[in-house]
Parts: sequence; C-alpha cells; structure tokens
Amino acid sequence: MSRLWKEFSKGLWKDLPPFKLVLGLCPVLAVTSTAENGFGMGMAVIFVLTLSNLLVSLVRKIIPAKVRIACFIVIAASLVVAVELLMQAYAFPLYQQLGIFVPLIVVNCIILGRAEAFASKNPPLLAIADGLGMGMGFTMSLTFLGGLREVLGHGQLFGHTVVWDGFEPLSFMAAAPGAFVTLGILLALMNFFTNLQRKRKGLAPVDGPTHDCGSCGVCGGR
Amino acid sequence: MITTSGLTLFGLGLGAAAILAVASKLLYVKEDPRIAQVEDLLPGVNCGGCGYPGCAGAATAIAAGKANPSVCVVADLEAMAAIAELMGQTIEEREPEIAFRDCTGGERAEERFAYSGIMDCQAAAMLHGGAKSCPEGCLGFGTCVAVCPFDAIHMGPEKLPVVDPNECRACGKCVEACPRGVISIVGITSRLLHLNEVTDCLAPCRQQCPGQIDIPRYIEQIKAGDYEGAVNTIRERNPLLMVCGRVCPRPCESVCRRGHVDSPVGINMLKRFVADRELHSGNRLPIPCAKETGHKVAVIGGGPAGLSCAYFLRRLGHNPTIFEAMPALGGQLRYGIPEYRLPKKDLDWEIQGILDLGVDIHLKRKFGRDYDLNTLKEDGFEAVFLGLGAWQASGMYAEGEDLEGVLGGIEFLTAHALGQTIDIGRKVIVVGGGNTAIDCARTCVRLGAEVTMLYRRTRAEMPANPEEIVGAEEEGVQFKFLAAPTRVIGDENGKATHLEFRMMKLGEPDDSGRRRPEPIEGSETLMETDFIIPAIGQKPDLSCLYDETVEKCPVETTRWQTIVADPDTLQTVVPGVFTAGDVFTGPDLVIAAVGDGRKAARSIHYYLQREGDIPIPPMVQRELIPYTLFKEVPGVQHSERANMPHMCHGDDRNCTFAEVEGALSEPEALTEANRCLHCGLTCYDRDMELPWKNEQELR
Amino acid sequence: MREMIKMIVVLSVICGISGVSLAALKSVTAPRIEEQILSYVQAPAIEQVLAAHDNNPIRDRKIFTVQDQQVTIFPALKGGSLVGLAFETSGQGYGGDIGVMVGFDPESGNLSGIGITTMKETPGVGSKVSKHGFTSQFHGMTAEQARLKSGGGEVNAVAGATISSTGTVAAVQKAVKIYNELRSKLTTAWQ
Amino acid sequence: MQEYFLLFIAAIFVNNIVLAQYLGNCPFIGTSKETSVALGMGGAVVFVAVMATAITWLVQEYLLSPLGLDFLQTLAFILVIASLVQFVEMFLKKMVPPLYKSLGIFLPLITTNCAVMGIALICQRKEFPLLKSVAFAAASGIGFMIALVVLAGIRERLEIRRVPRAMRGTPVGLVMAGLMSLAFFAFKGMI
Repeated sequence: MSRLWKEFSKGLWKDLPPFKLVLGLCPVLAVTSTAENGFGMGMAVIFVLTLSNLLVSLVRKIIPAKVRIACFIVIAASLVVAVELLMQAYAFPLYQQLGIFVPLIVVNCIILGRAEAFASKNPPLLAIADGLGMGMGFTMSLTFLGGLREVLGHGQLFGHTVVWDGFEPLSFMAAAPGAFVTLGILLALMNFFTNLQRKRKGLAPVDGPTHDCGSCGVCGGR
Repeated sequence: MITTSGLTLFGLGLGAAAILAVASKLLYVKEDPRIAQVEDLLPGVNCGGCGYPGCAGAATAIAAGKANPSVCVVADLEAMAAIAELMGQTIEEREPEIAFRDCTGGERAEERFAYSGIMDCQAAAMLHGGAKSCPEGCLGFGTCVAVCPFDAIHMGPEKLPVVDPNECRACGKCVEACPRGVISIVGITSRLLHLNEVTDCLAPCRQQCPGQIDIPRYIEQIKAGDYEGAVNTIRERNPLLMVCGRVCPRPCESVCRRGHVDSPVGINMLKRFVADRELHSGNRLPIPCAKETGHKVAVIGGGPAGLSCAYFLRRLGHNPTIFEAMPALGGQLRYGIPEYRLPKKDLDWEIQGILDLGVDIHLKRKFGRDYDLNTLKEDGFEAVFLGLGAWQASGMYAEGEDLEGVLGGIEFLTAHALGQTIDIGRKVIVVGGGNTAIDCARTCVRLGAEVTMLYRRTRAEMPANPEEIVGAEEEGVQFKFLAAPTRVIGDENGKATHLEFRMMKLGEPDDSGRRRPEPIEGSETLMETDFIIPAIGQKPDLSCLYDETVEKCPVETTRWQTIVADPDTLQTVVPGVFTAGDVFTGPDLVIAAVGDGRKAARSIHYYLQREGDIPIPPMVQRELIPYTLFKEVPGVQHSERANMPHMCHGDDRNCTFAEVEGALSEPEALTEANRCLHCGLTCYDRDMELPWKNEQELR
Repeated sequence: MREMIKMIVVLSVICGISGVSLAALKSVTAPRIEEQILSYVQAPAIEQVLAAHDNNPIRDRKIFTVQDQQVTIFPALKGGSLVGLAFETSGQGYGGDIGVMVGFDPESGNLSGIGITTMKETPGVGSKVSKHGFTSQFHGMTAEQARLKSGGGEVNAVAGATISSTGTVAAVQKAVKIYNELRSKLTTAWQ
Repeated sequence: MQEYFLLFIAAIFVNNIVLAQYLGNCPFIGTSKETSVALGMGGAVVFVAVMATAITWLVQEYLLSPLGLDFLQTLAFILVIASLVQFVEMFLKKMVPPLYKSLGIFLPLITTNCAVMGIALICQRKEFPLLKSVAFAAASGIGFMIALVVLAGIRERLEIRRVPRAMRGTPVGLVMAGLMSLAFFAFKGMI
C-alpha cells in the first residue's frame, strides 16, 4: 500500500512534470493560454497516461524488446484516438480549442517516457498509480500555468474576470512568448526554492533539472 | 467499418514491421555491442571534458580503441575499471590534469579606466580589453568561478581564482570562459613541454632564468609552507635543483624587481633551502612520469645537459640511456666544481634520483671510440642527444705555455676530482677571472699553496659569482688585476719557474659591454711561481666526432668548435640528432645546460611523436620583454636580504674540502620569500606608456 | 528468424486489436460526434441565415437525396409551420472549397441569407467574403439576382478576391438548383 | 512560384513552427545547447519532416480517406513516422555513412518530435496538395532549424555568463526562447 502511495505521490511533487521532470513541453506551452484549456489537456493526458501505463504493464512480458517502442507507440496512439473520439463526442469546444495538440499527445515524451521508464518494468497496479500520479501532477501544473497566463494575459480565471478595474492585461502573456517566459520563470522559482530548502538543511545548492531529451528514455532505451 | 478498420491497421502494422524486419536484415551494419554497454557505464554528464561530443561519442571512441577506458574526466575509478574490464584492457592511469592559473597579479594591477559594466570578465574584456592595465593577467570578475560545473574554483582573497585540485576535473570550461588565457588545463606533460611565451604572465626572474623555472610560483609555495610543492615546481624545469641551489650564478636575481628597492630576493637561497630540506628529509618526493611510450633515446654525455635531457625524456615517457665516457655521471658538476662547493655525495644523491626514474647508464663508453651514430641506430635508438660538454681548456696564447707546471683550469680540476695528486708546489698563479679560475684558486688554497690570481680587467668586471670572489679573498687568495700573461719562463728541466705579465688599462667597451683591456707597453714584470693554471676559457673537444679518415658523426661544427643546431629545436643537421649544453653554446651556466636539455627533450618528444614535426610556438619568449622590466617600484618597505650562512671557518675552511656555504633556516627562508614582490607582468607599472593613453585623452 | 516473426506478429496483432476496438468506439460515438459538429460548427451559420424560429433546426434536420447526393436540410419552424430552410453547399475557392450555408424563405423562394462555414482562403483577402458586408448582400435576393454583377446579377464582388467571390456565388447557385428540385418535397416534409 | 515563396516566408518567419506554433519544443530546448548539435538536429528534422509528410499524405489520400478511416489518422501517422524514422536510420547507416554520422544520432529523438507529426497533421488539416505539403514541410523544417540554431548560439554565450543559479540551464533557455518568440512577433502581418 505504501509503495502504491509512493508511486502515486511522487508525480505530485517530487517528480512533478513538467517542473521537476522537464518533459512534454509542447502541450505545456501551447494549451496553457487559459486555465480551462490546461485543465482539459491535463485530463486527456491523465486518461492516456494511466491507461497506456496499464496496458503497457499488462503486455510488458510478451513484447519483444526490439519492437518495444513501436508497440508502446501504437498503444499510446490508440488511446489518443480514443480520447479524440470521446472529446469530439462530449467536449467538442475543448477539442476545437486544443486542436492539433490532441493528436500530438501521442508524441508527448511523458507518455512514452513513463511507459519505457516505469510501466514496462512494473506490475499493473503500480503502473496505474504512477500514471495517475504523473497525470495529476501534469494536470495541476498545466492548470496552474494556464491560470497564471489567463490572469495576466486576459485578466480572467476560468473565464471569469478576476482583476481590478484598470488592470491592463499583458496580451503577450497569452501568446507564445508569454508561454516560454512564464515556464522559464516558474522553473527558476522552483529551483530557487529547492535550493533554499537545501540550504536550510545545510546541503550544497544544486542546479535545477535540465531538460534532456535523453531523460524520456525513448532513445536512451536503444 | 469495424472489420475494415481492424484489417487496415493490421495491414499497416504488418507492413511496417515486415519492412523493418527485412530492412534490418538487409541493411544490417555490424556494430560493436560494447558501445552501448560502455555508454551505460559512462556517467552521462555530456560535459565534453574528454574531447568527444558527449558520452555517446566517447563510448564509440572507447569501443573503437581510439580512446582509453579512462578517458572520461568525471567517471570514478570504479566505472573506469568496469569499462576497462568490458574492453578487456587494464586502465592506464590517466595523467592527472587540473586547471592551473598562471597569473599572480590579481587586484594589484592598475585600473586604466573606471569600469562599471557587467561584472563579467568577458564583458569587461570586450571594452578596450578590460580595465586592468596588465594586458595578460586576470581581470578578477570570476567568470571562471561561475562556469565551473564542479564548484572547483573560488575567488581567493587577492581576487584571483583559486583552483581546488580535489574537485577539478579538467573539463576546460574555465579555460573557455577566460578572455585572458590566464587559466590552462595542463597535465604534467604539457607543463613539461611548455616554453615561455610572451603572452604568459612572466615575472622578470622567470623571463631571465635560462631554465625558465616558475620562480614566482615556488616562492609563493614556500611562503605558504608548501615546500614539497616548491620542489615539484622547480623539478618541472630543473632536475638539478640541489646542484643549482649551490652553484648557480643566479641570472634571475640580476633582474629581480626587488633589486630596484634594496637588494634582490635570494631566489637561489630559497631554491637551496627547499632542495636541502628534501635532501635531508631522508626520503625523495615521488616524481610522476607519463606512461611508457617505448621509444629509445641515446643521451651521450652525463653532464647537466645530458642528465636534464634524460630526466625530461623519462618524465615524458620515453626510455633514455646515458652514455658517459668518464667513470661517473655528472660531467663538469663532478669534475669541474670542487667538493667544497658541491659535495660529491650530494651530487650522487641528486643523480641517483634521476636514474631511479628508470634511466639506463653506460659508463666509460666514449663516443667515437666505443660506439657511433650508426651503431646506436643498430641498437634501436630512435633519436640521439649529444651533450658532450666543453672539456678543452683554452690556451693563454703565451709563449711557453706547454712547459711542465702549466695545466689548464678544467684539466686541473678534473685531475683533482679524479683523485690524482698534482704537484703544485708552494706558489700558484691562476690566470682568469671566471668561476673556474676561482675554483682552481680555492682548490689550490686547500692544497696548501699560496695563490695569486691574474686577471686582465678589474674586479668589477670579473665574471665569477661575487661571493666566490669574496670567498677566495677570505681564504687568502691574492689578486692581481689588470695583468695579462705574456710568457712562461722555465728552467733547464723544462719546468715553469716564472710567469711574465704585462699591465693593462681599460679602453673602450667591447661587444660584451665590458671595457676592453689594452696593454701598457713596457710594463712587463716577472712573477715567481711553481705552478700556473690558465683558466681562461673552455671549448668543446670535438675530436670524438672524427676519425682519421671517416666522419663518425656528420654534424656541422663552428669555428668555436661548437655543434651547429637550430636554436629553437636544437636539432642538428642530422635528423634525429639533437644537441645542447656547452657543446652547443660554448661554456655556459649549469642552468643554461639544464634548460636546453629540457628544450632538446621537448624536441625529441615531438620528433618521436609526430614523425619529425617539431612545433615552435609563435609567441615564444626569446629575449626579455621590455615593457615588463620597468624600474620604479613605489611603496615597498626596505628589508635586508638574508646572508648565506657559512658552515666552516678558519683552518677547517682553508685546509679541507668541507662544504662552505649552508642553507637558510626555515624562518630565514620564510622572511626571504616574503621579500618577493610576486610580480605579475605589469602589476606595478604605474607610468607605463600604453597604446590607449592617447585614446583616453581624446575622450 | 523466429524472433523476427514474433516481432511482426505481435506488432500487427496489437495494431489489429486497436483498429477493431477503435472502430467499435467510433461507431458508438459517431452519431453524437456528428451532432456535436453540427451544433458547434454549422449552428452559428444556420442561425445566421434562418428567420426567427422556435425549434432546434439541427435536431429537426432531415436528409434528402438529389442527383445521387445526400443533402442535410435544416428547417426553421415557428408555431409548427415552416418559415425557413438552410443547407450547405460548396464552391471552388482560392485555396480549396468554400462551404456556404444557404438559407431560403419557403414562401417566396428567395434567399434569406448566406453564411460561410469552412474557409481556407488567403487570410486578409479572400476571407473577406466571410465578413458580414459580403454575405449580408444576399438577404432577400431572388435566384437571378444572386449572381455577381459581372455575371448580370446584383452581387458586389470583394475587391481583390474575385475567385473567392465567384466560388461563393457558385455555391449559392448550386443551392438554388438543389432547392428548386426539392421544393415540392420540402414544404410537406415537416408537417 | 509566388505562392510557394509566400508559403516559405510564412512557414519560416510568420508562423514559425516552434516560436509561433509551439511545436517541437522538447528538442528545441533539449538540443539547443551547442550550435553544432543544433545544426545536426535541425538538418535531421528537415529531412524527416519532408519524407514523413510525403508518405503520410499518400497514406491519407490512398488508404485512409477511401476507406473512410479518417479517425485513425493519428494512429496511422505515428506508426508510419516511427517506422520511417527507424528505416531511414538503418538505411543511412548502411548506404550513406557520412550522412548518418552527421544526422544519425538525432534520428531516434525525432520519433517523439511533435514538429514532424505536427507538420504532417497541419498539411492534412489545411488540405494541401502533395507538392505543397512537401514544400510546407521543408519550409517548416527550415524554420525549426533556424530557431534552433539561433537559440543554440544564444545559449552557448549564456553558458559562460553569470546567470543566477536558479535560472541556469533550462529556465534561462526558455526565457531566451520567449524573447526570440517575441522578436518573431514582428513578422506577424507581414503576409
């Protein structure tokens, strides 16, 4: 039980994507212009990640090593198609908003990265916990980032105006530059507080997590 | 639709898998499976310190055998061992490399303009080359500290970066970041091979020393109590520190900036202090050598040049063999310098230290008689070093100098060192004013003779070390200045009885800057004597190069009987044959022979490693760099230079060959080290003409 | 070889399974997706071209066959009687088809308006046809009037976007043709 | 001709794939630490994007559309791209070793590069014909390469600058990317 909780909770802070585990940046940047979009994308990722973790974990023993990645991709892609269909049926406006980024969930490093790094080595229950935790962490981050950019860029949160009169929204925050800069600064803050904590414990400061394509494990697994 | 969909995707999957399967068969490229395994073992830092593009590149190179398993600068021994095991190799210990800062200036350099830009060396360097007036030294903003990924550099109290050797992995980031080239990553090999360049931070003493010893550094180390470090620093340039600590005439002290204030720092006393400390400590400091290269080099002549060359060749990983004609190694050190200045047992100790590195010796083997270049080649020697020395005493050009009772200075000393008894009688005349002459004189004093020295100029012009002259005076040697021998008069047995000399006066200065002595006609005088030692000069004895008919060694020679060689590479006209020392320069200092021995070893190293291509750095320092030699040094407190202690007095001194001068005590040495102004290049120059001076006025 | 066959089989089987299950999911969700697309993509255009009504034109849509083509027609009902009709046709534009939602007034047979549904024209130029100024011209026109002025009608083409304007008008004319063929069936279809 | 010129300008500057469309950000941040690496990665992306777009276009046109399986687009595309990348890698390794040496190590990274998949999908959504799709893919790939190399140049210089510890590495890289993106805003409205 404690193991299950450990695998679940690590995604919520210790390995929080995309801040601690700098993976899957495209949707993080692209769909976080509002909190709602971020939340929606997060939910889609939870769905795909949890199920793909489960499925990968189930079939992990029968898949030959050489086509491992190809199989993971097919599984992830099938789930993404399912999400596409379900979204079209039940959340059409969101589907329109997220646009091309829904099919692109399949190439989100988080999905393949977790499949390769975790699900392919662990039993189904743990894989679900991991997927759910990571997915929720991802959703949290995306919603937070989206909320921040929505407030700064539009003066709204979840579509409701939340700022005082006379607040001039910084429209670039809602556009691409704002996405990059906000994420960069949040990452820096994260590093700052981590080092502050370490300092209090008397440890030497460390550099923050670097974004490294290798860390998704897809090509590193070769 | 369900069926179509299922079938389509099934088909797609089948197609893709089939194509890939076929392709992987058809397009199969055999790849070393060890690459992946090695890569797994590497730390994956991708720092590039190994010189390969990332860990994957390094893994490929290791698997291909192009790199050593220990190439990674970050991996610990365990990982290296695992990689080596995988590759079926043993790890060759990597030469330790760390970042090395070569500037002693720090914040002391003058500011040329007020700089208030970004506190970053590169930014500062972009603005008129930086605010510091020193054009080579550290700017002190610590960009190297900021870029070091291992936290191995911090700013010291003098605003100079200090490298922590335990943390440094020699990744090279700091070198890249430094706009002044103050930091370099050097392993022992490249340090040994480095020649002074004008862009180095060279204090005057370091420019002047023929051995290019990093004097400011070892003085700094002595100051910090790191005596072993100081010994190691000296040994990077001079394996004969104990010898030089005793006999060096100290060209470095002649340019010491402290000399403009009071008197120069006793650099050589400090060298002797640390050298004697090691000598008397009972154990030798380990001397690291590069890994074996398997190249065999013949070093002909076991004098200072040959010893130095063999020592550096050995440290560079080659296998030198010394061929010596005399019964023991040391050359002029053993046979030209008397015991009271350089005790033989101490010399033996120092030479043994060099031999212990793995240098082979063949004694009593004379070049031209027992072997020549061809036989050396047949024996597998790939390069030859000729360090034959200068063993022939020059004559006085005076009538009757071949009479009995006349013996050249160096011949006299050699005979004495070999233990032969020479009948010198009671009254001895030594002709000449160099160290050899004084050595002869003082040796004769110890043999119980009354000695007069004849020198054709005045005391001020004597080339001998001043304290040697004082020593000779103290021991009772009489001086006859402005006197030149003209004739030796012998008795009926052909034995010299008198020396006729003529008085001289000083005329116009000659090329050497000394005033030329001119004879005073009619001033001939006779002086009674039993033994005459002309110690006027020496020249190489090149007879061994020639046989009656055949040339044994086709090197070119000059009319001064020296061997011709490229002054930069020291390679003679015969490829693979190098020379240095007195046989190349004519009689010169021990430290010059040692320095050229290193230079020759460097050339031989490149000759062996690069198939004859010996690189010459473009900025190599050939003469003193004028703008670093200013004379004004304001704001320095006067302090007395230490005196060399004497270890024996009175009869002990005059009648035995016991060593006369001693070493400084530790407190004295520390005081002396503290007198050093640790010159950077221009750190003290407050009035230097700078090219940008006008530019500033314009603004 | 065995391993290779296993590879191929595993990959294709996984593909096949996912194909089957996705198709199944698709067939389950298809009607709902269609409705969603209609209500989010076409609904605004429909509302724009139809007269005031009290029904849901999308829910009441019916499919007719004209010249072997299926046309989905959206009715506007008021108090149970048909007050308007709308359906989508397309014409050739500059960068692909232009979808046009065309509304008719069943009483007169005149146009009650048009709206652009899908538009892939050069931004800024051709896309001006989707602006209100161009589309609002069509309100109340007869079939003959709904031609470009150069073609003898009363429609002003958008300056610099002749192809897009022509395409739009062509789509309208196509709709008119379909409407005329179906006219008899239409009036009774929602009674 | 003019159409293609505009397409290129639009894809490289106005709608730069990374800086305006948020595609391919992982490698954009991940491989922009050194210019040489950035060049290699950029080249590999151009290469693969063109091939992938051409092949997926054919798959869509002659397999998915006729069978009415458009909803399987995502799945089919990623399958095609993944196999393609692997195939190209094997092919280059055997047939063109010099090219493999310069691009090879980046190919595995491209499987999960959303820029490649994104370009293929955009071409489908915009319903470009084959030739135009390929041109668009090349242009977008070049846009990616330019952005990548420029950022790498900036980051190479940043590497040896004083950056607050917390900002070092990815954060400052992202901020720089943001500033570049802001600069690329200037191209908006150019076409």
